[in-house]
Amino acid sequence: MNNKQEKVVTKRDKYENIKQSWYKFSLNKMSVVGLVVVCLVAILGVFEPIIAPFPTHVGAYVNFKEASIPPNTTYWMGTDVFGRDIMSRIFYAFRGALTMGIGVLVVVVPLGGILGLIAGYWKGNWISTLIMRVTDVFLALPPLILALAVSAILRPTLLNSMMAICVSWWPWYTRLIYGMTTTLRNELYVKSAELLGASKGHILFREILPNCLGPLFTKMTLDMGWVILTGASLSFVGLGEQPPIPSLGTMVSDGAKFLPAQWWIAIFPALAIMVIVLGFNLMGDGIKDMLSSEE
Amino acid sequence: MLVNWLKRIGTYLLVLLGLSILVFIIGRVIPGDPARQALGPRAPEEVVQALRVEMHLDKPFVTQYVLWLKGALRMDLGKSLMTRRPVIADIKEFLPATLEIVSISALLMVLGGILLGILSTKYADSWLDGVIRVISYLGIVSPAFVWAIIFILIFGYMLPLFPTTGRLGLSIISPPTVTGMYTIDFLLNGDIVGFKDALSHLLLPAIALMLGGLAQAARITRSSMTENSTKDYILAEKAYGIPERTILLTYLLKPSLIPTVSVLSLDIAALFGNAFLVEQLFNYPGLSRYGMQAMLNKDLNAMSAVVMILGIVFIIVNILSDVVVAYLDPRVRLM
Amino acid sequence: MNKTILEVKGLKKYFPISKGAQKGMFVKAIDGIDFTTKEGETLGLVGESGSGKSTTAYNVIGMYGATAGKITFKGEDISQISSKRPLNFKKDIQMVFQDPGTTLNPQRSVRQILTLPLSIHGMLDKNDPEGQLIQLLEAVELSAEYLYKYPSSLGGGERQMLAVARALSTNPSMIVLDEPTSSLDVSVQAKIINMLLRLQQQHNLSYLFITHDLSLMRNLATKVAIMYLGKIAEIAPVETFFTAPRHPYTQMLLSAIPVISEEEEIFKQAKITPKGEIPSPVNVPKGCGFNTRCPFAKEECFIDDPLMQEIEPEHFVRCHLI
Amino acid sequence: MKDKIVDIRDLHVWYRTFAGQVKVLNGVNLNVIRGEKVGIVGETGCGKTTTVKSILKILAKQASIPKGEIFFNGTDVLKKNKNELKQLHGSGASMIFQDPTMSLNPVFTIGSQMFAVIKYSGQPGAEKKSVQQALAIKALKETSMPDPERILQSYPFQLSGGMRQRISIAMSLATPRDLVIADEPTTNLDVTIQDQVLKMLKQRVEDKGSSLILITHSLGVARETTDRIYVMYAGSMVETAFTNELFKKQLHPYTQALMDCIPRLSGGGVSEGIPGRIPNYLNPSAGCRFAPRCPKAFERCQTEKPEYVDVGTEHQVACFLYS
Repeated sequence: MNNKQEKVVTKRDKYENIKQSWYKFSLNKMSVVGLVVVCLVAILGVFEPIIAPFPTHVGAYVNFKEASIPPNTTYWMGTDVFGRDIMSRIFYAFRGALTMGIGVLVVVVPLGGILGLIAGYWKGNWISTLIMRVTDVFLALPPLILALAVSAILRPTLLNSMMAICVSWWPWYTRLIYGMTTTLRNELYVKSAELLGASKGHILFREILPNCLGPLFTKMTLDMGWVILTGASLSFVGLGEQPPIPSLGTMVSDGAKFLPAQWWIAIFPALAIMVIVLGFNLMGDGIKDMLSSEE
Repeated sequence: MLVNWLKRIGTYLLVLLGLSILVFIIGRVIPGDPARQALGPRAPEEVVQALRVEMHLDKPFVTQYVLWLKGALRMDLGKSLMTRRPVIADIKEFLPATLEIVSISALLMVLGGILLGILSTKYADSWLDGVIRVISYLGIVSPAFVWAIIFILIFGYMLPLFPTTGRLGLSIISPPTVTGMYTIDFLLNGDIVGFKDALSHLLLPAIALMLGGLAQAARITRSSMTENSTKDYILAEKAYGIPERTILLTYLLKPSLIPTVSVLSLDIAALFGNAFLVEQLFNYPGLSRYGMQAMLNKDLNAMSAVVMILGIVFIIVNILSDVVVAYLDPRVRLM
Repeated sequence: MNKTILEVKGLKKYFPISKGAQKGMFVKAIDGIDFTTKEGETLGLVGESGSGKSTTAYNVIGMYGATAGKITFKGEDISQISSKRPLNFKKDIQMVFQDPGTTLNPQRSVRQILTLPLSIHGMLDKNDPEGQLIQLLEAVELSAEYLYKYPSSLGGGERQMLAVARALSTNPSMIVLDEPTSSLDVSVQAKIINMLLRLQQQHNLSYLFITHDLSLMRNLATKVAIMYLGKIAEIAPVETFFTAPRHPYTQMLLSAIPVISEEEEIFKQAKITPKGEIPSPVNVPKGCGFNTRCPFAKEECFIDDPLMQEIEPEHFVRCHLI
Repeated sequence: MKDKIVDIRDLHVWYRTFAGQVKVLNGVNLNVIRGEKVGIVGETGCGKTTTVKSILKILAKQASIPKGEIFFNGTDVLKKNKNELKQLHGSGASMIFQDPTMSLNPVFTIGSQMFAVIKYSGQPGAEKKSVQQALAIKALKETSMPDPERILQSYPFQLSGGMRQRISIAMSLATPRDLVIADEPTTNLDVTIQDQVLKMLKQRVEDKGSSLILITHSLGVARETTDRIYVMYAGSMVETAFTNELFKKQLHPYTQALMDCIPRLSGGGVSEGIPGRIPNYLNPSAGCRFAPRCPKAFERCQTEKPEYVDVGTEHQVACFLYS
């Protein structure tokens, strides 16, 4: 058999798959809107120094002459009490928000996922009981409260608030993967592999895990939004990135003091939070549609 | 049957025990010296030392935990560093206020969420469904503190229909304490004016708290009803000429509520979490604001107590949701 | 005479009940069965749901370990669960399950699915793996282009062919087939059955064929065993089984089969109208398990469980009436 | 003129999917005479269930009917308004579904479901609880269910599959119906239970003087239950005849091939099966949909859809070999 020819077939099939997935994703126009929003936020965050009109305003910049100016053609979203351009600061805060989301997920998904796989596959075993009991304890508190408690104890920094969110977030992944694994381990294709004598590693990571990826990706996308929101809540009460570095939560809480007269100081960062979370939410719904087998 | 319930409650108690360990670890192990942290760097060493002894920090870790747990079982949660009162006294004062706000919030969330879910199923793909969907998205994506700010902005300054701060108006005297929940106490006292005032203070924070959960409940209800509506038994009921309305509100709703209930129980627990920020903004003297202050001031006794109480509340909500699911689903009830 | 390849003796499989009102009791899925299979033969194991036929298959393949009794394969004891069996038995006995949709991992390509058994048993041709896999596909009448497809893009029949190819890959001497065609349309079933018969000829395979479909057994089994409530009621060579069935349950099953021609009606001579349902394997009736539905039950059927008797060579019946 | 209870003419049903319009029914013609037991036999995906669901107007939301008429008791179902449908659903037709685990509402007692069915049947006095109770118990007794009072208080999960199907039968005939539709009622049941349920169904329908449409993939089941059979393939009826006649003489190549595939109790092996798969309904050819798999197909079959031709008393075939 001609090897090259085979490879072409694979590639074409993969291309077809991608095309079909995109079709399903784009069937709901809102998912595309979500994707665009997310990409936009990422671009604005990453290229903030180039795109932002006043890149210097993100630091300890003070210009009282220009303080508290309502939105106008120079300052599209107005300036805060120190005379800093709010739009530039929001762009910069996107960075922190995305770092937060990605950083937390990079830690909690593998950690929670592997614990879930182990607990699910060896359900009934003491190790599984132990993992799930510990998970239950963590799940007994709303994530926000646990994160608040942990970050209140630590010094307030972005890294520490990320750590605090990790502490409260991993059990959700353990529970998701655990739930799926307990069902999947009884699937006949898993049984078949066991009967053939496949190794545990093969069964966990090649047979079971790939079938968890759909809901996992969906949850990850949605969670990007929730993690960012939780992070904003933490920084709202002062337990995140410290001034003068801008973060959305701090900007809202600082601005809230000047409501309603200088509404733009709080409202634009608040809108920014909503836009990010909305973007990831819409995108998550699209991914869910894309991965569902229903036609 | 009974054995199952006892077993379940036993598991929950185990979770509570685990939670106490977790809280203890967070409070006393991670930061180093909690007494120093609590009193700040400028406190004189002998004061810090006294606090260390009072909090048993001079003893080994396990002893500390056992002493703390023993105290907790005797309702002795130590003294709050903020209020300089026994924590239990603070809780007695602040817990009813939070329970009041969360109960009203939960009630609105459950009823509203299910109602919106039913409406959007009934008018699926119509303009009403679209409107509900947009509201759901807004509810889901906006954190409670953003809603609180928006409400304060609108009602506090533009449309002063509802008060945006505190539990009572300045001219109203608080009712004699029976339950600690002002609305109920006013009613027990026959004071309608006071009741109305207390209720109007509750409304905005309660709504700000629950919008996220409301949207979630509406979405889950809708998707579960839509999924069930293609099941054979619903088709059979349609084929038998049972009116659409009866099918929707009885035969379709009951099986579809089961997933909604479990999501709602998580959302009710989350209300307490959101209350941490919202009570602060509305200057509402509740347990959550107290807990928030405790955390920001590193008041460990108060913080541990609040977290444990939230754990207990979570467990009660879970048991309630188990009961509701058992009521809805005969398979859970009878098997 | 062919050699005996599989021998099952006094096999029992009980499952403890861990929840609910019947906690502490046992589901007696298999309650003492004996049978043997010879090389190149097809033993048809027939029964209703709850009769224990699938549990028997799962015991043979090693998904469960036996509660009591012995399974001997080529003279070696394989009563234990698959994970404790030597690797070469996993190679030598293969299984095809009922629903091809659930036995093929939807996330793995045909190539990955077929490679797995080969690489586990070190049988993969390192020089030309593709050629080897294509040969396998062709053996089950699938073409090379299927190699890079995923199960979701295959039809039900094609999936089952693929499952057969996987079972065949390790060159087994025995394949356990658990209702391999019951979820397929008859036109596809016909295709699969013919293929199985051809493969049996080519490779001298032994089949343990689990099914509820007696008409199907008539056309491919060498020997038929009928199970009821965890026990074998009657076992006989196929010709005898259909022309001279002795157990009332066999007669009842035969008369319940919907047929499509007058010639077939002859085989339903007993005309026992089925009544009742198979009892729960937790609360097995005292005496003969079939006494709740048997039209001929007499007093002793409610007291003693009958023993298996050989009424003519190779024809065993377990009934007090004989 | 015979009294036709159901008369479907040239029915087309399409489903909207993400890949486009799936043209499932391709001109179905079917009629049922009062008191007749009719079988629809065909393989998975041929459109049997869609056909009967359109009689009851309970098709999924994605379905549309671009063409065709469905007369029930002389009036077109598709043109009926809500009030007229009430009559159709209340006393006209009822349906028994395939999967006994799904056809009864899992969270309501059998009693409350049966009472609701009786309540909306339009029978005189059916609003009264006592009448509902009495009718329900009578119906259960008629399907030889032991202890009907206890059954009424049970939930579906507490009963076996066979019992649930018998309850479905009892429910569908608790009040008089012109037509009972049974969609593969015994497919998930064991053969001894299948035998009991089918006999029960047949007897109940005959006792009540109703008509029956039985959908099945098994020619054997159809042979033992029905008076007349429609053989369906890929969205249209390819052959219809009285049951006895059909098993003596099959004319359509599909019917013949199908017959050959069935393993016989008398032995003799099975045929090689039918080559190929059922056609894609997205862009079906304009010709006979069986042509790609038909051993006897010729040029005309590729381009033109064959219409029914009479080849005997009530024996019709849609095949160019006979026109």
